[in-house]
Amino acid sequence: MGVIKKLPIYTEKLPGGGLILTSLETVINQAQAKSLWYLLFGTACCAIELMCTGASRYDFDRLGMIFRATPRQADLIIAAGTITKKMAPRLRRLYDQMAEPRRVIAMGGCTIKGGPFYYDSYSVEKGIDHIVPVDMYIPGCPPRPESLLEGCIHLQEKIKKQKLSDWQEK
Amino acid sequence: MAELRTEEFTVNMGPHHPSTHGVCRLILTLSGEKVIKIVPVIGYLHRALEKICENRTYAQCIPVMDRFEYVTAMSCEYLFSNAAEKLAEIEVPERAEYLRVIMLELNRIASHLIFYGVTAMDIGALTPFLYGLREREGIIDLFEMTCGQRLTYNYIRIGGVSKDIPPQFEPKCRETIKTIREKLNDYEGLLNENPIWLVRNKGIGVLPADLGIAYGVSGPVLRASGVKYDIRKDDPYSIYDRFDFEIPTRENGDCYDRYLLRLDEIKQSLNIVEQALDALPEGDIKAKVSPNFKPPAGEVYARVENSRGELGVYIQSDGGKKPLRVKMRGGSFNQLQVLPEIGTDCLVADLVAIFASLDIILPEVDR
Amino acid sequence: MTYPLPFGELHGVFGWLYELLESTGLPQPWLDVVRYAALGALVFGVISLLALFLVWWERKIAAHIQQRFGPMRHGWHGWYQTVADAVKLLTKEDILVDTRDKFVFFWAPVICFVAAFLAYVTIPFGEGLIVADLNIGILYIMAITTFTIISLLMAGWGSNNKYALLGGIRSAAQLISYEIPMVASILVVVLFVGSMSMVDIVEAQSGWITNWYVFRVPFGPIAFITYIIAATAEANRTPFDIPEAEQELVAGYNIEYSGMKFAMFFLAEFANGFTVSAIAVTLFFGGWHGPFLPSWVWFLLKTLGVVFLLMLFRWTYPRLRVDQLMEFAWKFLVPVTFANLILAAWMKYAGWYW
Amino acid sequence: MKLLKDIKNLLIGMRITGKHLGRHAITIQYPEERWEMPERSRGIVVLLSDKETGDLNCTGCLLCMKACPSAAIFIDAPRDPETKKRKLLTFTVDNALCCFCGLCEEACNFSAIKMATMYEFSEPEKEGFLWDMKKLQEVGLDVDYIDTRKKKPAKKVPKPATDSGTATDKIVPDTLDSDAKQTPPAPEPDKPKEDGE
Amino acid sequence: MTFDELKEYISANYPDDMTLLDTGRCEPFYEVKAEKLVAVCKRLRDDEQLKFDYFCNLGGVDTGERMEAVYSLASYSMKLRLDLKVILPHENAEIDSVQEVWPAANWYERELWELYGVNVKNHNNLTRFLLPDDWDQGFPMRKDWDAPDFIRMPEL
Repeated sequence: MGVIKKLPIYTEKLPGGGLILTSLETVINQAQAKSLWYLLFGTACCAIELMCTGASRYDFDRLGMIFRATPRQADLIIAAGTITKKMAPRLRRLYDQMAEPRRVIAMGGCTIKGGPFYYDSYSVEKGIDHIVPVDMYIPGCPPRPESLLEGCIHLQEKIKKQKLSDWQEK
Repeated sequence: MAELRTEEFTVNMGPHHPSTHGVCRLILTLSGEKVIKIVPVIGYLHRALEKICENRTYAQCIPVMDRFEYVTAMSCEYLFSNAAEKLAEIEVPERAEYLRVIMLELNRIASHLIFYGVTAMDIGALTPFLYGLREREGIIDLFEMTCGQRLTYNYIRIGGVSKDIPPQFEPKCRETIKTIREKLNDYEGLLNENPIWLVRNKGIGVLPADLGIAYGVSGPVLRASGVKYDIRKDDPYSIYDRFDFEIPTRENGDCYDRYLLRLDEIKQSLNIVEQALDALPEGDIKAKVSPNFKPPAGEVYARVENSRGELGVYIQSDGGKKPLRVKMRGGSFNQLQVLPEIGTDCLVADLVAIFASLDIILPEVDR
Repeated sequence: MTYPLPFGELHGVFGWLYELLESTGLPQPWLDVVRYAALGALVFGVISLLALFLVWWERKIAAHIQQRFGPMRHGWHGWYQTVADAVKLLTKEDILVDTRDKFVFFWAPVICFVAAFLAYVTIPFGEGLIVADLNIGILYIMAITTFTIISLLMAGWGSNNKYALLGGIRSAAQLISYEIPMVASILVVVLFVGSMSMVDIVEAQSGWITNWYVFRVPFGPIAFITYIIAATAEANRTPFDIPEAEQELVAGYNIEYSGMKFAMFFLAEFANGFTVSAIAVTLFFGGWHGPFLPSWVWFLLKTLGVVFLLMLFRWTYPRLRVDQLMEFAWKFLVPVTFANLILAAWMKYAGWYW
Repeated sequence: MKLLKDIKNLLIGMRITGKHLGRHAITIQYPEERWEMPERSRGIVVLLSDKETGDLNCTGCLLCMKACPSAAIFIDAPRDPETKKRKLLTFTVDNALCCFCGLCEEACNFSAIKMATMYEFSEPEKEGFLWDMKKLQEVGLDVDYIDTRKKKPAKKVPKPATDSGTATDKIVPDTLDSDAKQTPPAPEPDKPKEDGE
Repeated sequence: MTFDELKEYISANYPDDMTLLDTGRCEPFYEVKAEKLVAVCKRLRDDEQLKFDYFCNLGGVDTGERMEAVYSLASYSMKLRLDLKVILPHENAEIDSVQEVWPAANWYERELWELYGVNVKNHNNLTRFLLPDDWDQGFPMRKDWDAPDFIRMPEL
């Protein structure tokens, strides 16, 4: 990403650089939105629905999303299932191992706020947003596969709107 | 010439690893590819369900129990309801019992279909995984039609079931049974006799019967070792004594037998569902249970046979509207305990096969 | 001599371009440089597009085997899905692990990529459509594809990751073992043709379909089957994909690679798949020969047919274990291929063949 | 012979996958095609409104709040010291806590709360899941439901008391939607009369 | 053997070791003294008539005043069920490990130690496994346990 980071600075100095930058932005955003490879990361109930979404009935591949087992090659963590206090550092580590640009979908109530384990549980992390930055929250316990697909499409829309210049700060 | 030095090295398998079915961590000591020592580390999914149950009323415990073993959530619900009914001595209407059996068995099939897919995927065949989940969708549709959720049903309640089945349930259920029967041929054709599948599974991870007994292993894993022990027959609960079904057993206790046994169980479960559908009586679906359900003080340990062995719950009540203590017991807990015994001295690839064939899911272990 | 580079049926186009180049009046050495650079770029472009197409095709085939659609939302049946993937991988951060072996880590994907693409130099895509018709063409390919082993081993070592190391070692063991039956099966064909030149091999199969080596019973089909098994292993595809076995080693040798470096491995893997299929077509299925259609179309069709066969393997079978893989190679494939080779040699000597 | 058998079995596997290749996919192409949700499907929680008046059915009885196993429902409905009736001030559902068990729906005697068959509610911000009464009502406006509310009092109390029976159930919802900020306590007794007539 | 027969058999053969509790419903429930636990368990397992070779469950209970350890046993061959209860003091509770009788008890006892703070003697591997490795907040399953980030369900 090193080159890409500096690219906007150089291009803007060129004559017509703005135009190049805009089209470049479009291409990169489209590419990133349309090829979200997700990490095979599932902890609890939502993992089963994640599996179902990848299966024939709902088919993640349709959106260009395929699973990768290693975080280095993934663009997206779908945090499917409860994140406990013991698991939280691992999730952070997985996130740190991912290459920029990386995104996180919090799937299900547990990852948003603890869900049914918010009260009375001594070991559940109450929301993963204080472990990793989250781009999209999907409610449900577990969310239906359609909810997940809708969340992913929503995330794609969000990615398509991002600005190349935002990258420099990241 | 310098002497060659070999070194054992430690590999962390998990907590995030594609073949640990969730978040189990195995600390492996390897010599080359050979596994010399396995130390399972659990607790990555310890959600304190037991503590939560202690602070919920009995009716509220059931959605929590759903999360205990989400692959066969029906059996958890049944288990808790059964224990509470035993405590309060509630008679469950006939129709409700039949509906419960139908749901339990359908859920067992769904769980075994996941097993089929996941095991195949762990051994490297991706297509069976999708085939297994495809048929599972049919069962999930039935559940959704009946109780409105795909995974956490909250259907079986204390004293009966929450809703009667819709009229289109029965034809659809029979159709699903027919489809699964047909597709089982495909499943068997894909893997059963496939030479690669055979060499990967036959004779791998043999669990001798006495070792299984010592470690309290139950369910398909134990039956594959030749011990004919099934709570549905040996300690009958619900109305299982009214159905005509067999308990399949196998002798060798290796991965292949465990796999075959589960396919056999799918067939038996299909038979039970059909019998239950045929004999489904009319009547009430729920006994009268007051909203402020307060069982008398006492304690009970109830158990059911789910797709991973004995699922048990111990409830102690002090006469209040919340249980004093709920202790859950899942079959996977014991099966993970036995993994270091049968998984050592094999290759990493075998360990994956063994782990898959034990059909361990982590919420049962960690709770 | 017309043009130093044979372009077969595409002669007209390339001839015109070459004349255009000559008309600029550059001195001869410069002309050569420009020509070869252009040629290199052309091969590179074609192969990259081919690899991208193969990725897309594989995803579609896999999806339809599993009764789903595969990429669907991006373009007609998701045709630009893999292009998006490639662009995305280009723009991803390139993670450099601190504990890596700097030199090895950097060069592993490069070698893998280059080796995969160098192999295309001697593949006859059509009548006269070959970059260099070496007289040791097949030997050259065997030698070049061996670089892949080195690169995978380098990747495994350079990543300084235990899973990657296991993957690298596995790949080395596997590829070395399967090289032998592969060469032995190829030798059967070479024996009959009497030449290692790819063009000669194809020419020897001209005429009727019965002239294809795959139909020369008994040694032909056996050689083909052993070759396709060894080739599957050579291309690291299921049931022999143990170096990256997702369920065991997470991602094997490329576990630490991200972004462009991973894309290199990824494309090289598919390019390799195409290479072994192209060799199979050249050796056993009469190369570019076929009626009516242009020769390069025939070649592509046949090759994609073999690639399809490999895909069907991949999406049907489970994965073998590493020791079983070795056992299979040494205890079954090697004896069978050698017996077959001896049989073929004897038949050639006795003249019992057509 | 084992070799032949193995080859045969390998070919059987290929035949099965090859057979599926020709079949039509069973995929539902989500945003364009949709799975027809069964009527009982439990999606997001909504508050139901009266079909005629458009007011909330909720009486603020707190039953759903008590039934909720994850305490996702917060209701503020203090009793009016004069009329002894509950007055609904706030009704908030935290969809992040909700476990979609449907107990609230079953606990409700007034057809006021329902798990509608809607599921598309992803949000980029966590705060978006705290739904107040207005939002809950808005989402629940076109949700179809069977009104068990009006029959009940009729069954319980035969003829003469219909007036008061329906009134008790209806008074509160009527006053509710104005959200207590502007409703002075005075006009309250008038409204049920209108309804009663 | 029915449950009544089982009760008779036990009262005949284990008069001093086991006392029947009336809280148990459906299945026989006995109390065993902590110091006799291992011996009784061994006898139960080796008894030809009973053969309690299946260790189903072990759960700790904190009733507020005392600790209890509840053992659920079954027999694979004789189709029997039995529950044992050991009553322990609330503080500094100690119990013998039944690992040598049933190896399956290993993890259950670890859990008992980890969540309830009941010390298990003669246990070969009493280490933390359910809670995070750096857990320092005591024994969370106890009734009086509390922590800063522990939120109790609002009482209604």
